[in-house]
Amino acid sequence: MSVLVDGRTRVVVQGITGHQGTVHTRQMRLFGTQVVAGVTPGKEGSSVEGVPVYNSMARAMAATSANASCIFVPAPFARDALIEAVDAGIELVVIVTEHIPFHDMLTMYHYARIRGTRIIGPNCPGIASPGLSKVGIIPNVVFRPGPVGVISRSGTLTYEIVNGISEHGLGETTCIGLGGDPVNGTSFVDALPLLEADPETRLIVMVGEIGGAAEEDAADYIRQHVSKPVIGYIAGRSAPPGKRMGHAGAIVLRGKGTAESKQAALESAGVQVARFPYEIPDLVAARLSRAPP
Amino acid sequence: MSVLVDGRTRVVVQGITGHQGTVHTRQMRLFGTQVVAGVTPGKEGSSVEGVPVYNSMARAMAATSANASCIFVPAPFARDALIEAVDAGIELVVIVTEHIPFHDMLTMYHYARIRGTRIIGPNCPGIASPGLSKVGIIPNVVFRPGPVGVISRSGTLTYEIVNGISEHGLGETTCIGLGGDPVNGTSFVDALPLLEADPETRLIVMVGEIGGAAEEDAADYIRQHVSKPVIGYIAGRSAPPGKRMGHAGAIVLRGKGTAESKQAALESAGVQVARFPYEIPDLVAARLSRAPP
Amino acid sequence: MVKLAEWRGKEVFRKYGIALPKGTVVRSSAEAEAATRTGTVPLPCVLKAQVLAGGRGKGGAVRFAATPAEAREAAEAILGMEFKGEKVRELLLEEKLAIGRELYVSLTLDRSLRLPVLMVSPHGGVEIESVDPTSIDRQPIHPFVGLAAYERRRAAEFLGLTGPLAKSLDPILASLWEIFQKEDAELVEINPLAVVGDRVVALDAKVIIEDDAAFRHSEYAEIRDDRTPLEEIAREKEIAFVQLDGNIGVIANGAGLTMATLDVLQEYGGRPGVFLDLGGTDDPKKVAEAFLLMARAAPRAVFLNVFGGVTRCDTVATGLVEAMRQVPASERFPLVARIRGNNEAEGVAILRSAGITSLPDLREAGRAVVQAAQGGRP
Amino acid sequence: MVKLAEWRGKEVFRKYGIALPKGTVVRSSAEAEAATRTGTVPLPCVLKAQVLAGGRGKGGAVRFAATPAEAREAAEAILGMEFKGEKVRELLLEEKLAIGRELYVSLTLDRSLRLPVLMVSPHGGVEIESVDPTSIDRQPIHPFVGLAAYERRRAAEFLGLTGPLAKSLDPILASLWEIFQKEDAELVEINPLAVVGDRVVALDAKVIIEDDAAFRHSEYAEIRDDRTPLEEIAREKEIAFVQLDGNIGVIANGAGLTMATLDVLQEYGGRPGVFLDLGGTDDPKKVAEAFLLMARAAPRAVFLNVFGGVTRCDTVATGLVEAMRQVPASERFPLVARIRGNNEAEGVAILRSAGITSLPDLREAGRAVVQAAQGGRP
Repeated sequence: MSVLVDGRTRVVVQGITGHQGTVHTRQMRLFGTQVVAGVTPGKEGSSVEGVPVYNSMARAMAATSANASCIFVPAPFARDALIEAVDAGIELVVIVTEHIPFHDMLTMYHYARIRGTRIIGPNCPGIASPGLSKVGIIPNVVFRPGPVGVISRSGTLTYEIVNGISEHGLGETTCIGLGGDPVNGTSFVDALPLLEADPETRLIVMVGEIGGAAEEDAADYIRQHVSKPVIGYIAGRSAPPGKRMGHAGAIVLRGKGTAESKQAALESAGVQVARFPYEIPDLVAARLSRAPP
Repeated sequence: MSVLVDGRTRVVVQGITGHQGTVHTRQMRLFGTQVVAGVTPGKEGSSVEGVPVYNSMARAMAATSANASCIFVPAPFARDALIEAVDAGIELVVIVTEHIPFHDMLTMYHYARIRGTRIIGPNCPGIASPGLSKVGIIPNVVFRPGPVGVISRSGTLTYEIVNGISEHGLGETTCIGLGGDPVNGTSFVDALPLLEADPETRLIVMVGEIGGAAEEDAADYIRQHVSKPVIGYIAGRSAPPGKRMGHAGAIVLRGKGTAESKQAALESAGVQVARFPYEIPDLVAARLSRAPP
Repeated sequence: MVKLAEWRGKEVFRKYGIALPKGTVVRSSAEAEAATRTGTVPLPCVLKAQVLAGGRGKGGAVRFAATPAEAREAAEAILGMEFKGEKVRELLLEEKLAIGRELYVSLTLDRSLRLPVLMVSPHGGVEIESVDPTSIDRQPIHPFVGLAAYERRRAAEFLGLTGPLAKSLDPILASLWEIFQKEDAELVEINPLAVVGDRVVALDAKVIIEDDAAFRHSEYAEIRDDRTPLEEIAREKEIAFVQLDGNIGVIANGAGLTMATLDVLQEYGGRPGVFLDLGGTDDPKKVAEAFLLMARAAPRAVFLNVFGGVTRCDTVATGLVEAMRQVPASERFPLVARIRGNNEAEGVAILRSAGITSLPDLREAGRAVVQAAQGGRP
Repeated sequence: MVKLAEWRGKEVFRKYGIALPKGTVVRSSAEAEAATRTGTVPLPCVLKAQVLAGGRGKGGAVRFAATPAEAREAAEAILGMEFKGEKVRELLLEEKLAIGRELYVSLTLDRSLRLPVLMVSPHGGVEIESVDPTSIDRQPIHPFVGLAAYERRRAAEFLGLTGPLAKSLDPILASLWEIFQKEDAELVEINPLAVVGDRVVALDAKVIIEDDAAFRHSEYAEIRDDRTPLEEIAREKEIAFVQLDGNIGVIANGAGLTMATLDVLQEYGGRPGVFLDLGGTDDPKKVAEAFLLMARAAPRAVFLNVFGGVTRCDTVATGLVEAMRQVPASERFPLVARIRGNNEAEGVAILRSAGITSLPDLREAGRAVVQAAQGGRP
């Protein structure tokens, strides 16, 4: 089993003719993803990596009955791409694009919500269910099927951690990269119930960062609703206040969103919090050996 | 039984200290409605017709656990009053105010929809369930409890027709005045399923007007989903095209929204359409005597 | 409903950056000649009567001129003419462009969807009602996100525009949306939107502003091109006043009741000439005001049909009788009243004692007023 | 994140009609004297250093003057001073108003709700962090409907404003919302908003514009008050560059990985001085660019931590080695690399043959770079 993406996922790549769109269409296909269409206005009739290109989402959906999209279009056009995807009736949109103004993202989030479309991202690596499907840009090499569900605000750090879990001989049900922006379509609190409900996920790894209160919110949720073991990690313990640490969302502002606060909240909710990413695989292995399968 | 309003309806009157607000608070109470609060900014602490006045909907709701509101505030402030009511978590809002710009009403409608608030109106006489509760301005004298559900785009014409039904010795479950504006919160199509589902409503009277396609939409709905007998009437057969017949919504534009088209659509859906309002009581009586109780 | 004359609509278009022919408004033939002579309007040019009715081309209200003298001549021919009941007071003079295809574009409200809708058709220059529906593309626009770029691209594609033509359409559509929202428009229409070289240009402009939004648009307060003086007074008193082409006056409260009343009159062979709708109210003061206003419209007979709801019928009747006294004998008209509802009997008695017929039955009342208008006693 | 200096923030406020003290910006003491002498700024006045850091009052960066001579003197004292690392180049001169209560008002984003939030407190004039949370009212604002009138009324009530004071607050709140949306602000804050007679006036202005919205705000393109020159270059190359107060340079791809790397360095007693985040990419060209940029920051030692995902590690390693060759010997620094992921073994071999240590284990790598920065060999 898996959450959000699986063998029935049929992907449209919005912005397929761009460099990133093309590269990752290839990578997704190598992963086993059914990439059924691409969209780039004015490029209908061409194809990328064997995938037919359409002028619009409506046309791509009509031709291929896709149910998920992956957005690679540049930030100024991302709002429009999302609205187009939502209006076309897509179920799931992974927005890889970074640097989308959060004011745009507010509109995008609330509009998608009205229409029942789930957004993952923006500025995220996407979702992968090893052996089934991947929508996004997480490197194929890091995965191995297994019982660990991973949710993370980070990109490459997630690759590292997933890689570590896989190298340890464990593996993943689904890995969801939520993205590092202040406003995201799916937060820890939104993703946790999915992994909690997935019968094959035996343990959840949650990779947080400084900034915002998503981890504190997650701790509240875990305390009340999550029965599975959760292993946490918070990047940015050493970050000084007021500095934006790469991600727009990763900033300690006005004394809020510190690693300490997040760590304490998670621990009080029964989450075992690793101090360094390299500790995670051992903690996972130890916990899995204790937990009933 | 009844729909939308009943003995559990607890009403806040927004704009209670205005002339209309005061007059109709009194009329509603005479009808038996539980008017539990009024709202007029800056008038907290006073009372109108024995009803306590609050500065805000939030405060009125907290103090009285109201679940419906009736808006009498002038058109330029109606948008804000509705948003306040929706944000306060009210279930039902009857907007009596007329002359609300339809651009405002678009925002109001879609916002209320997101938040799960039902709007009746604007520019409407409201809802009444004889013997139980009334939210709005329909004259108390016209009602008599009975088996007829009435939905109407008109105001005084509805009073006439309901009066006629009552005088004929019949009576009403609930009468819903949908309002005469181009954009309304609840249309025939939205109201029909309520009356169809109400066990005590044995027959539906539907009073339409020229303009728009609400009656045509209703005909489609009736054909597919309504099992109860429906008696229709369309006002404005003699109206020339391009003239706004009082109601903002009542206008034949570009050959669309004519009485003929509506009448034909309803008849094709099995609705018996009266040519004049005074024919309705007899038609209702005849139909009820044929139908099983 | 404030219908803007073409030139006013184009001023709005200009403000929002929509491509237009060069042009100016003139109110005399001398101005027309001067505008072309000074080059304000390049020659050859077109002169269009600024009336609200359609079909100006076929009706002789549009002419062409190649010289300033011709412009003067054409202006003389059009100015002052009566076009479908409107007197021509203003002309729009515009350069005559070399036009390719004519397209149609508009934004209006879809009531059933409760959403604005963008309509486009490659068949412009004719009434959109006459265009085959399959040649019209309709896209609902969600007000929370506005007209999206993909919707503008779809419109361009449906219109068969590509390259620079599509590119020139895009900002026009964005501007139309802005106008629709910011100006509280009911309708914004460009028909035709013409292909001129490698761009599209708005040859006509139809903008209807919503009356109810007047409180935030003082700029349109003075524009009441399509109202008669009596309609203007009625507006100030918040009474819906509509002039039709018959001779019976109708005063009723509520749009539905008014329309039903008209339907009944027509059934009995009557021709309603003016109707006053008091709205949902039965306020005696408003009834009286409507009565006095009706007197100024000089109808052959008047039908007063009021349902007394909140106010009692006797109060309404008293107000009406007082208003009647204010009308000079020479201006009196046969009156049939029908007052129903709350305290009906008392109201009817008051009317009767003032010599006014009050009939409870709508059929009877209708028949009586039609008879009165045809010269019989009510 | 474009933090506007107070005077720029106030220019934005002025554009949106927010009530402000009379004032002007000066860049010399002569200008300060002239502004008060000519009456551009009424006396007595206040002179405020235009720096971004808070706590100016206590830090001597705010002074008062009652005469033009005093204004000159005060300006001389402040201009050129170093305030929390920023050199004071501009002063805002403003009339000194007779201030009553000081209030706090701001609009910012609530990430958890994904909604803007209006925050108000009757305790203004101090850092909002120091205010008791029960004295702060937070109202989430839905972007589809904007800041509603009832929300503005509630804010006034919470602030204890009534009558004309409440009335003067209302349009200020409406303007704040407009600024927040139209200017793509992350934060719009008035602290203090002061009661002056029967109205409220914005004594300070804090406006932070979102960097990501720069593509639609060319007006802010030139305002980079808080960036070092190297940060500016990094920005152009789309590399996140942050200067901290240590001496170890860190290049990593991805914010999370970068932060985790810093955390490890700190664990081993290292002090990160500069970090470059390439973003999610492992593009060899970008790795090389970052490397050359890092060289210009003259770190004591550098830690390169890249996870090769799409690109293979060997490609990344080759690019890195080539970039190293471009750094003159005199500017070289000890380098510890950690390249992991796709084709890792081949990449590590390429680095090793170029004399670069590559350690797969983050602990070991961290320890090595800290040692190198402390003078040992990596």
